[in-house]
Amino acid sequence: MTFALALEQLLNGLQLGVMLFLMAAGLTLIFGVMGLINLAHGSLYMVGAFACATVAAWTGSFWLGLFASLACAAAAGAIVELLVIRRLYDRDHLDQVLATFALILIFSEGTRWMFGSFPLYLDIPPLLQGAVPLPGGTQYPLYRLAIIAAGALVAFALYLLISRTRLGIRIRAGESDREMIGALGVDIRTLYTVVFALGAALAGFAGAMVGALQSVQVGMGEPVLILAFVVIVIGGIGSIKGALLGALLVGVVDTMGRFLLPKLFVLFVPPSQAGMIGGALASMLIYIVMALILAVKPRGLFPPAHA
Amino acid sequence: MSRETVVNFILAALLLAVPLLANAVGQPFYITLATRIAILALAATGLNLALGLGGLVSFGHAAFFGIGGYAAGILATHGFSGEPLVFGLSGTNQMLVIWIVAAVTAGLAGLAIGAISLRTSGVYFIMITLAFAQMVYYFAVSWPAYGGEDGLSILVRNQFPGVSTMRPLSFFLICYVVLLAAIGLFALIRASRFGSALQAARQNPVRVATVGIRPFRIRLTAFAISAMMTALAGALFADLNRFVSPSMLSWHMSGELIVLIILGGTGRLFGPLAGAALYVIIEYALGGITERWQFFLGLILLGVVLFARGGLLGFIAGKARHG
Amino acid sequence: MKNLLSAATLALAVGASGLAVAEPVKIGMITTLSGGGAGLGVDTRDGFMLAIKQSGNKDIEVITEDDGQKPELAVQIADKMIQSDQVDILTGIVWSNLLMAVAPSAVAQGKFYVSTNAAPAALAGANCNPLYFNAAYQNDNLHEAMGEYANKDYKKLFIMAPNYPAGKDSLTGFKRYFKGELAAEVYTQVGQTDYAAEIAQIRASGADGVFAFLPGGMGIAFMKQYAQSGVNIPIMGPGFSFSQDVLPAIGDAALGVKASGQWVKDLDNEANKKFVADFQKEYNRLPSLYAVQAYDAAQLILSAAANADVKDTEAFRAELLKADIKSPRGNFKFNTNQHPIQDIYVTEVTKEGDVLTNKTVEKIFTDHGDAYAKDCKM
Amino acid sequence: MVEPVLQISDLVKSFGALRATDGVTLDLHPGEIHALIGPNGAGKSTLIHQICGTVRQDSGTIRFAGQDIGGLGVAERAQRGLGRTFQVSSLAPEFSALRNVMLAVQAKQGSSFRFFKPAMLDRSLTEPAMTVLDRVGLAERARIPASELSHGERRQLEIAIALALGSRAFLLDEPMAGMGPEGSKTLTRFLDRLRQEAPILLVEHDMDAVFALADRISVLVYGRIIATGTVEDIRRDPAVRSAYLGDHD
Repeated sequence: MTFALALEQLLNGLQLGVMLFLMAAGLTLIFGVMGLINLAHGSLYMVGAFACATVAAWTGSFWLGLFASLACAAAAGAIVELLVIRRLYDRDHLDQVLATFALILIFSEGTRWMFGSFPLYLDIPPLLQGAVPLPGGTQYPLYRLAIIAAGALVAFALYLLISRTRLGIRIRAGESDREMIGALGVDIRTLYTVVFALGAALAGFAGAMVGALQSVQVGMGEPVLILAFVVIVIGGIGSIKGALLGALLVGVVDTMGRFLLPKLFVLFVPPSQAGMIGGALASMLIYIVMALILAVKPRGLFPPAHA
Repeated sequence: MSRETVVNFILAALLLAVPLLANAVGQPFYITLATRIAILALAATGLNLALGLGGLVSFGHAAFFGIGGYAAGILATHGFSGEPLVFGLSGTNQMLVIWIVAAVTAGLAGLAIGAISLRTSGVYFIMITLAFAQMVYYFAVSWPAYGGEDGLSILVRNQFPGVSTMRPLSFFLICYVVLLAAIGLFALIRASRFGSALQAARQNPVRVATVGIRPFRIRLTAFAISAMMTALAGALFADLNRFVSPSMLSWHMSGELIVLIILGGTGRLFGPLAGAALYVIIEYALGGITERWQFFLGLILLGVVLFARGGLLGFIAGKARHG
Repeated sequence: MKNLLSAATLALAVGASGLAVAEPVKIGMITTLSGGGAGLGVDTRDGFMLAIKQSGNKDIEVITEDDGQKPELAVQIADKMIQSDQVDILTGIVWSNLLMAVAPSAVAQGKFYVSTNAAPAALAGANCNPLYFNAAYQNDNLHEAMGEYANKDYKKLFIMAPNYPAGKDSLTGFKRYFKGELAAEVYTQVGQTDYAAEIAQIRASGADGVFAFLPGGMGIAFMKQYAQSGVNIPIMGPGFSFSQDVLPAIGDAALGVKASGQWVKDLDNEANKKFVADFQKEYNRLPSLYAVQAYDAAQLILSAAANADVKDTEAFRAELLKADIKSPRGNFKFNTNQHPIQDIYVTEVTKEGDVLTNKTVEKIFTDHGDAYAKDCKM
Repeated sequence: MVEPVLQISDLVKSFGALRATDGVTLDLHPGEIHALIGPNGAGKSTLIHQICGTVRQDSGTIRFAGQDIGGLGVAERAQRGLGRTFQVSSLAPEFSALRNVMLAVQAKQGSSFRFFKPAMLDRSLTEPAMTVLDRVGLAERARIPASELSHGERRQLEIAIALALGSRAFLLDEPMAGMGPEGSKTLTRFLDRLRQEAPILLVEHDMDAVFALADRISVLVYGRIIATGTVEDIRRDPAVRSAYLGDHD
């Protein structure tokens, strides 16, 4: 294994981690402030991707599409919050799981109704096409670097939002004491809608970014959703910092596992067997990591103090 | 007799009457549909023990359902081919043996998964059970020996002493009796000392510890029993379809099992049966009308969660009573 | 390879259309019309129904149901179709795992199964069945063709497929014909959407070509990411990775990719020209491989129904075996295991105006059967 | 001198910079009611939590019936006979009063792993439970779900549960809270008799009840015991008057 390959894989892990963070940040924020477990977060990711692909196809501009993905996902989030989610805050997790499971069915089949069964096309904008040289003599796709940068930017913006703004103060207040914040005269219903829409927008943004890299199709949100849940559970539900570190951990572990495990097994069994066993183990790896972490720290790595 | 008892009795009688009638008029498909209802109700009754009585929202019971299915599939395959399984033991096509193997395997898996998962609570518990089920799922998908993603066909349905299992009605009756036995067991456990402790641990875990009952052990035991019952359903499901695949292990399956319970009414004796019947009928009826049936299923589920919290039985039989 | 039936294919080449049929035939089509794989099922259904419609045959009844790509649902529908609707023939399943759940028990109950796509090795060899026909190919065929093709220009290949039975069959089929060196043999996760880790390995592998079997969304994701990676090693794969249903979503990244197929849109025969034109007219899009396979399956059933009563299993089977159809694929006949013997082509993705499609490069196999027929004793 | 049932020495517990329990030493003798009083925020809850095991002390020892229980969990302490009642929560709110007490009886018998015999038909559970309910005056309300009992009845149920557990000492956390004057009087009479069963560590705000019942009183202020003594001692103690009674009366 060369330095160049290791560096490339590390970047791949980072990039996956950053994407997961965009999903996980919204999930964990919504849980932290409203105490809601939202399985339909993956559907908002899908909404973002479809909005971006559709608008990009109409206008020919990825950037307009990206803007549309933020707007549509936030709007979809706000509507869902107003119609359904706000009735769930004082319910137990079981009801929340069920209702948002139902939302997945509605979103998926509804999207198929509107867009048909075939995947949509969404290309990387010309500005970010191609690859750039890396130290070690290899190349790396510019778009993936852009994703890493965008993710870092969002993380920083979230940090500023929460630590420096009025909205952030209210969010923090909501996290530590839900009754208190109402007493402070904050319109809690509006705050919840705003937080939910913010989380939705982050998911939609992630969906659009990834849509250009993968295929825009119904059901694309579900694998990401489960990974995002793994991330926030590892990080400690409700903690943005936990979500960031959890996302990077999952991204790097998953990428490195897929890359290194088959190589490891080559030492013991023939190559085609090693590929299969290594591949099988790699696909289970993050779940194993999660189980190990929870066995030792049942509330994740960075459990919020109040919960 | 309370109203709920009457409703329960009617449900049980209907589930028996429909296949008998279908058999009489030569519509065997409705027997298959009723068998499916019975098996799903059995799986959900298993989950109901953990979820309804114990308050343990397991989002990973598909793991046990699938383990039961694979136990049946693998044993039957070896029974058919004559190749020894492990340690020189051979496969079998006897349902009774398969059931025991399925239940014991799932019970052990339940103990292992429960021992780690029950250290957590709330959302963490939901998610860690999901993670364990995903682990089993990916293992099944990528393990080549038993078909991987393609699954495993059981060419001939397994045998039950003195019964021709290939006859739809006979197989239905087996499932029906097993379901009633499981519901009976559920009722016994609910009323027993163990059931008292389990339900109290759901209602007030901290307080239960202060009287000297350790919730962890109670819950772990309940989780394992629950896993065994669900695995039994998995084994029957494999025999119904004469086929096992990783889709039995997918997180959608876990979600569906929870859906069945909520649809019927959480923690109720016949909730899983009511839920399974409703679910299968919705799936069949809507599926016949539109390809978009999942959309409408979603709307119905949402409606039940938001506006009809007691589920079907809550709607018909009123508020749940506790002893 | 035994060509017992070559004589049969020379029998009167009567088109199915317009022939009056004495006995009604009830066909149950189970295919995927919802969920992620619905595109393939929609093409299957549309191709099949095009042939039925063209035949004008009023005695053929087709019941279509959606399996949602779930094996247990497919089984339930099959039970219903057999027990309740009393169909004579089942068809339409796209995926091997669903087929394995349905076909063995359907034929055990005395029903015909004519596969429009899925063709697992398990049903082609020792477990072949007189009532099971495959109108598409055998799973290994297209991979074998690429293995043969790769022998010409490539010395060292990087090969990859998802970690499931069809993926393993794929690489096995490829290796059966490819004589060069393997840089690596990689199994990816089923449903995987990010291939950065694999692309990095390809870059570092020193291979001079890549063979990838990644159907559906997996292929779309891989190709788009590969195009951005700056790696310039040529890609090849079996036809379904670059079929008409996924090409629009991959976009220009697919241009120039070599693939294999037993059918190409530009094949120069009358049946094909008519089929492509009719399909486009009817559905306003280009047909895919799946549409052709289903179209031929319907033609096969129509041709047999024209000359035999479906209740007379032996006679109907004999008529099916004649494969008395004009396939858009050109030559088509059945092998001893009732899987096709057909020509296989290498294709290249090109652009016609704004539309991406495949064009023929060369015929790589003539009258190609499969490796499992010799194990089939019927 | 008779050995104390419960003996707490030099107990310390800090939360960050805050010393919630600051070297508390306290004991409980057989047959006595020892009241623990103090203003809000004095650290009474934290102390109770440490005694029953939900919070682990930083240092110091807790001895119960001659054994060090400072390292045991909640359930083990309860099994050894440390009976605690709660301010608000019921054991199993959905269950009837009877089944709540039966749960305590079965816990005492250490036999929760019986799966088949219906508990309601098990006379080894129902009879002791009914006896206890009768003693606390709840026999007629035995079939009512705990969540539907009145405030005072729930308190009686809590005591019934502690009795059923065969507790060798009671830890009563504000039993009078939320009771009307009539209820308070009834309960006071009941507690007066209860001390013969086992000694009581009583945390209470209702001073009338405390002065009527307590054999000894300890006053907790800012995590420290500032005085311990008889009712008369405490009434007279100047430190107590200024620190506590001063701002109460």
